[in-house]
Amino acid sequence: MTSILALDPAWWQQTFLIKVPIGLLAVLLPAGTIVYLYLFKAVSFMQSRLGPMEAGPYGSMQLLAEVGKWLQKEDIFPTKADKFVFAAAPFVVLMSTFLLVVILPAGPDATFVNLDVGIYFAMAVSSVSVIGILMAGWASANKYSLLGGIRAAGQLIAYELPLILAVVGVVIQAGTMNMQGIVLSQAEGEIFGWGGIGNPFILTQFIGFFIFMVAVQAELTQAPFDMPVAESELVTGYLTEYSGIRFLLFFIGEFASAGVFSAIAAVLFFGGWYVPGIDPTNDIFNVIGPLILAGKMMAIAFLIFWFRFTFPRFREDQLQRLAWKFLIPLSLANIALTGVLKVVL
Amino acid sequence: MSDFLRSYLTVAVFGVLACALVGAFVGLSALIRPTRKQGQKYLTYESGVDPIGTGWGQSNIRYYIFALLFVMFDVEAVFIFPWATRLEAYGYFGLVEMAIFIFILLLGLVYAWRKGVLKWV
Amino acid sequence: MATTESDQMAYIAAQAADARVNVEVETDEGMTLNLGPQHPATHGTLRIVAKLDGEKVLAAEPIMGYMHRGYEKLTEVRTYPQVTTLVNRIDWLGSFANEVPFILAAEQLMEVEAPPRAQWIRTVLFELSRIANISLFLGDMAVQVGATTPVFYAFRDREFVLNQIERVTGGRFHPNFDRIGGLKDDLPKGWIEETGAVLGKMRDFCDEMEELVLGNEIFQARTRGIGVIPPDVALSYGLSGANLRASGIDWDIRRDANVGLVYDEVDWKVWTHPDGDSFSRFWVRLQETREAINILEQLLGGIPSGPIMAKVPRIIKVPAGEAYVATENPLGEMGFYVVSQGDLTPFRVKIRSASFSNMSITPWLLKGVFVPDIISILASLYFILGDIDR
Amino acid sequence: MAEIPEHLLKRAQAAREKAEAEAKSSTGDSTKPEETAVTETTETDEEVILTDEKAEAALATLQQELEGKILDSHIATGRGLWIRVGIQDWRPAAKAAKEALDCKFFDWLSAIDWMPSPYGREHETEQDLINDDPEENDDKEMEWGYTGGETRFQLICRVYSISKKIGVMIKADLPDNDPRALSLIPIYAGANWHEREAREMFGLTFDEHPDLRNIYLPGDFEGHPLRKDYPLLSRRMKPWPGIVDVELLPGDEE
Amino acid sequence: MGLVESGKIPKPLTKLLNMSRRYSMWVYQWGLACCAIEMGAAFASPRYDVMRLGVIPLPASPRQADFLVVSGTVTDKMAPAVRRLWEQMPDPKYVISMGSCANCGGPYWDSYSVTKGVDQVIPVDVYVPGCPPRPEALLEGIVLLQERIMNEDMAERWKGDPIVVE
Repeated sequence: MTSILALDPAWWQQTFLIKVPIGLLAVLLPAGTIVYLYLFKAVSFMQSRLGPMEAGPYGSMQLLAEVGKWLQKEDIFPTKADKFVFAAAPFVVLMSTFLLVVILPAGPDATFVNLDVGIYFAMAVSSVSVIGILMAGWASANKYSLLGGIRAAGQLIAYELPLILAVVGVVIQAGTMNMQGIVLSQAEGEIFGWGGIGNPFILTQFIGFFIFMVAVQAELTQAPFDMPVAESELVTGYLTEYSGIRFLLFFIGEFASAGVFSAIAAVLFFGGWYVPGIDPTNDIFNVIGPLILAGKMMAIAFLIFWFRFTFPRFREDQLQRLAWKFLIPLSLANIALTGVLKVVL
Repeated sequence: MSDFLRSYLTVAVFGVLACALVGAFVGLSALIRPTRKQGQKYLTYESGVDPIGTGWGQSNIRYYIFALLFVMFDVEAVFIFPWATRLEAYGYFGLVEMAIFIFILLLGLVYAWRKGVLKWV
Repeated sequence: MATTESDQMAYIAAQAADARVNVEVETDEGMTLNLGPQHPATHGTLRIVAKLDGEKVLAAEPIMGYMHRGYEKLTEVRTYPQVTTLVNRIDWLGSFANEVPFILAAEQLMEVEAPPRAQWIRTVLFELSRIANISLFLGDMAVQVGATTPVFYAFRDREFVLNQIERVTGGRFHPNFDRIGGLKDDLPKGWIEETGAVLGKMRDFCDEMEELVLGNEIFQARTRGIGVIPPDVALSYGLSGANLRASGIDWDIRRDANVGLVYDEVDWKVWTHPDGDSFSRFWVRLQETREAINILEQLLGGIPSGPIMAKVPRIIKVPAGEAYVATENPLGEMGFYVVSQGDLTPFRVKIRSASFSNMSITPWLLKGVFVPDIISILASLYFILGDIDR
Repeated sequence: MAEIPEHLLKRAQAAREKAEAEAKSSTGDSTKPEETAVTETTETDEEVILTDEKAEAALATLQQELEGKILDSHIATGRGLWIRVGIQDWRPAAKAAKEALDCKFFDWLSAIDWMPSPYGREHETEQDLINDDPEENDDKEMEWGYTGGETRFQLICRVYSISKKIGVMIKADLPDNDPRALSLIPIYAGANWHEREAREMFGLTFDEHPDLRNIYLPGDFEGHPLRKDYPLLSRRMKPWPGIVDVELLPGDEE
Repeated sequence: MGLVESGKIPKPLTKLLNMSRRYSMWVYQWGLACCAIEMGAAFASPRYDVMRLGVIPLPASPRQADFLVVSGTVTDKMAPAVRRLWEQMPDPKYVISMGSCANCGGPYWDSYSVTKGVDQVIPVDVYVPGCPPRPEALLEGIVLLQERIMNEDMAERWKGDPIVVE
């Protein structure tokens, strides 16, 4: 982008004036889109309903109404709650999402930061949100919340590993942990000597993709892994005592991280900002790259919400069993297979 | 400043400004929202009855073995990542090395499995 | 399980005794979790107090009465025709089915019998209520184990059945259509054909639920082997309806102790399942819905002509006597024990409602399960608050 | 007592006259339905005999098992079997029914307060005034139903045999001064909640019951609602709004 | 703090705030008796689909609810819980009383255990009559409530002490 405009602003200008606002928007906009498109509309259509129709044409202003409403709702701190932790928890959750977005490349030059250990950083930061959930659950001094928080922690230790191990396959194939590098290696890759569509890792790493998506579903606490919220069991789990703006923050956080994780999956397995047919070094990607990435992200996010509204919920012990007895061995096998193929071929 | 540090500084700036944004939301809400004290509003919610005991009732966390296993495997992941990036360079040697490494870990998992610790409760 | 039967019963009694949770006393160990009176899983206002150790339930006990409306007392100050208005509202999902046993009991005491046409139409409406009731269960069970969508389909298709009930009785919910000696009105024109079409839709709905819920691996993992009720225990707690049949006991009042309805005229099957777990309860109910459609399709073809009302006096005074009539309601056995002393009002009405007995097993059943299982077991036992609390 | 609207009184009056007229002429115009009724009873007669045999066999079994402890019995043709035992035989009777008659299915348990209500129907309509003069109620004797009775409270329990397809109603009189009985929980675990309900509604006591708490009503509730002398206070405050018992059909108004 | 409360917000802005409250109404998932099923039909049945109006039936906890539909019989045992759960909802909050039982006791007007009208316990904004009301009736009640919210003056609403029903 910057090179098109033939500008070369200083680092602080780049960061403060361009990157940060865009980055913040990159979290909030997808979150809003996902809430409106999927939570309100797609789901309603799946359930043969219409969804919001009154606020604006086809209910498109519904989101603004939501924000306006939550802004003026009272913010209740229960007497027994640990006030400071209670207030800080939504910050932690949202912070994790905001930090995740920085490693996403949206074009050859359109990156926020191009970390060498990009995906590693992402994995590290993503688990911070669970700390926020644990804080929320504990600070509420509410039994449902506490159980929800404990379940969230249990879920973290079950799904962090498959998530990380699923990525290893991609890293082996790409030979780098840099997100930009992963995109380029997909764009420049070849399938048995044929480079027509590059080599999107979904083709070679479909086991990895499967494990990654299952783990993301659990990481995002979406059904069938929504035990920390588990509406029919724990009322709203760790969110039970949250009201007003702080609930809205959690709400944004939930859908924003769904968006960001979808975008990471798009980068890892679907070639990120790249589409076949155009030279990946072409500057045009700095303009259309973000749109392509957003499109891929929305498609993957649809998967997440499709599963969420279709599947029943696992029980906590079944989740652990699935993780330890199925997903972890499978992901180790995937690593081994990828490694062997990489070396042999 | 090196590029390396600079990129982490960017990350830090992101974090701070994100916090500021969230804070702005909360502040705006504090400006316009009402506050109405009401008898039982600040009572802990427990499905409409008096809360029994505190919300911090001690509860038996059953998955500390899982937590131990998790730590073990997570440390393993730290080693696997750098290996994964350089696999092409290491070739067969690296492959065999890592196979042994993963095999030992798998052995641990199988042992835990056989001992029946991979069971909730 | 103990070997001899008496040992077994003693064991059950002991279990029932220490399943008791003293809610007033707070103990140090464990955590006492309240589910309800307002809780998404309790279908309204049931309250479950569970003592937990981590996520494991040490003991759980339902506390009811949040919906106790005093039916048995109120019937003593209502005339017989007025009582049907009340009893409609006991099981609010299959409301026509509530009226039938009471009316039949009153008819027994008065020694009148409804004309054949009225009996057929009663049976038709009875089975329609069953579909209206159980179809919601099929969706709701899925919600309780965490799937959001099926309940929307249930509400969607249930609407067609309610429409048909409304077309005959004028009420979607509480028809109050049954009269001592017959029915209030005849069927409207064209109703039979329309109902046939609706039954086709409900068949599709059952298939949809089978694929979407029953066939789902997660649903099976959540319900198979969970909440197993052995047949003897089920009998001694007085479980009835699909809960009993899911424990492998082949007993259906419609077939074995039929009073006043025309189930003998049609060819149908009683479904049982040997497992006795949550899954089999769902399965039996699903098959029962299909069987109800099957029964209805046969009944609709053969409704005899004739009057819909027997000759009964304008002011109904029921001769002295006692009668107990039970019918196989959607939730299980619903019976009315009517004691009359020759007045305009019943002297005493004991309402034997299915959910009350079905739920009385919960302290026994919920011991040692996980918190999520409480919800799936309760959902599979299928209760309606009005039917428990009355 | 609030003012009853004029038109309601008129309608009630009309209804009563009509009913009386019908009662007088009923012998005249009900010949035809009566005939069908007769044929129907002859049709069902065979069934009745069948069920009777079943009930009688069951009664014989129980009599043999209980050795003369059955005080009274009643077989309503085709409608079931009632037996009455002394309160000391309450649990043995249930045990006998379960073991000798295979009545494993516990249907329900409750009680009946046979005392005539001192408040009548609390309707105060025309018909109530004709039929149940509230003052008369005070002098009304207790009338027991099937199998008779001796005291005010009677326990009743129904058990059912799925193999034999016969249900038995077991009744037992409770002593007036101290209404208590042995709990049936050791025999039927399901009796637990039914006994709690009976305790709460009638103020009975069940010995050896592990947990006799209120089941429906809040802890501070006073009185036992299903006792006949428990007044419905709302009815004291204002009259029953639907005072006309029998709605006239549109054509019958005049 | 609390600009709405003190009425310091200019008129057009309050209009905007009212509008957002009107179109984003999260309804408390809480059914009491028979009416709860008709309420469920209004929420979940595609024929009625209350989400069209911007009513989101997600929250199961009172903390996230904007309005409460008292759908069914309130018994004396339940009444304290009704009151408490209503109080635990954050302001601004609204109540729809659905069905005869919640309005006045309905067919249980003479029962010994039924509260004759939920308005003895909590203040009610809209009454929906019927036993039970059809889902359409509830929808109309919601539309009436939305109109009421639209024309509301929050400063007026918050003036003085909170409404207390004893």
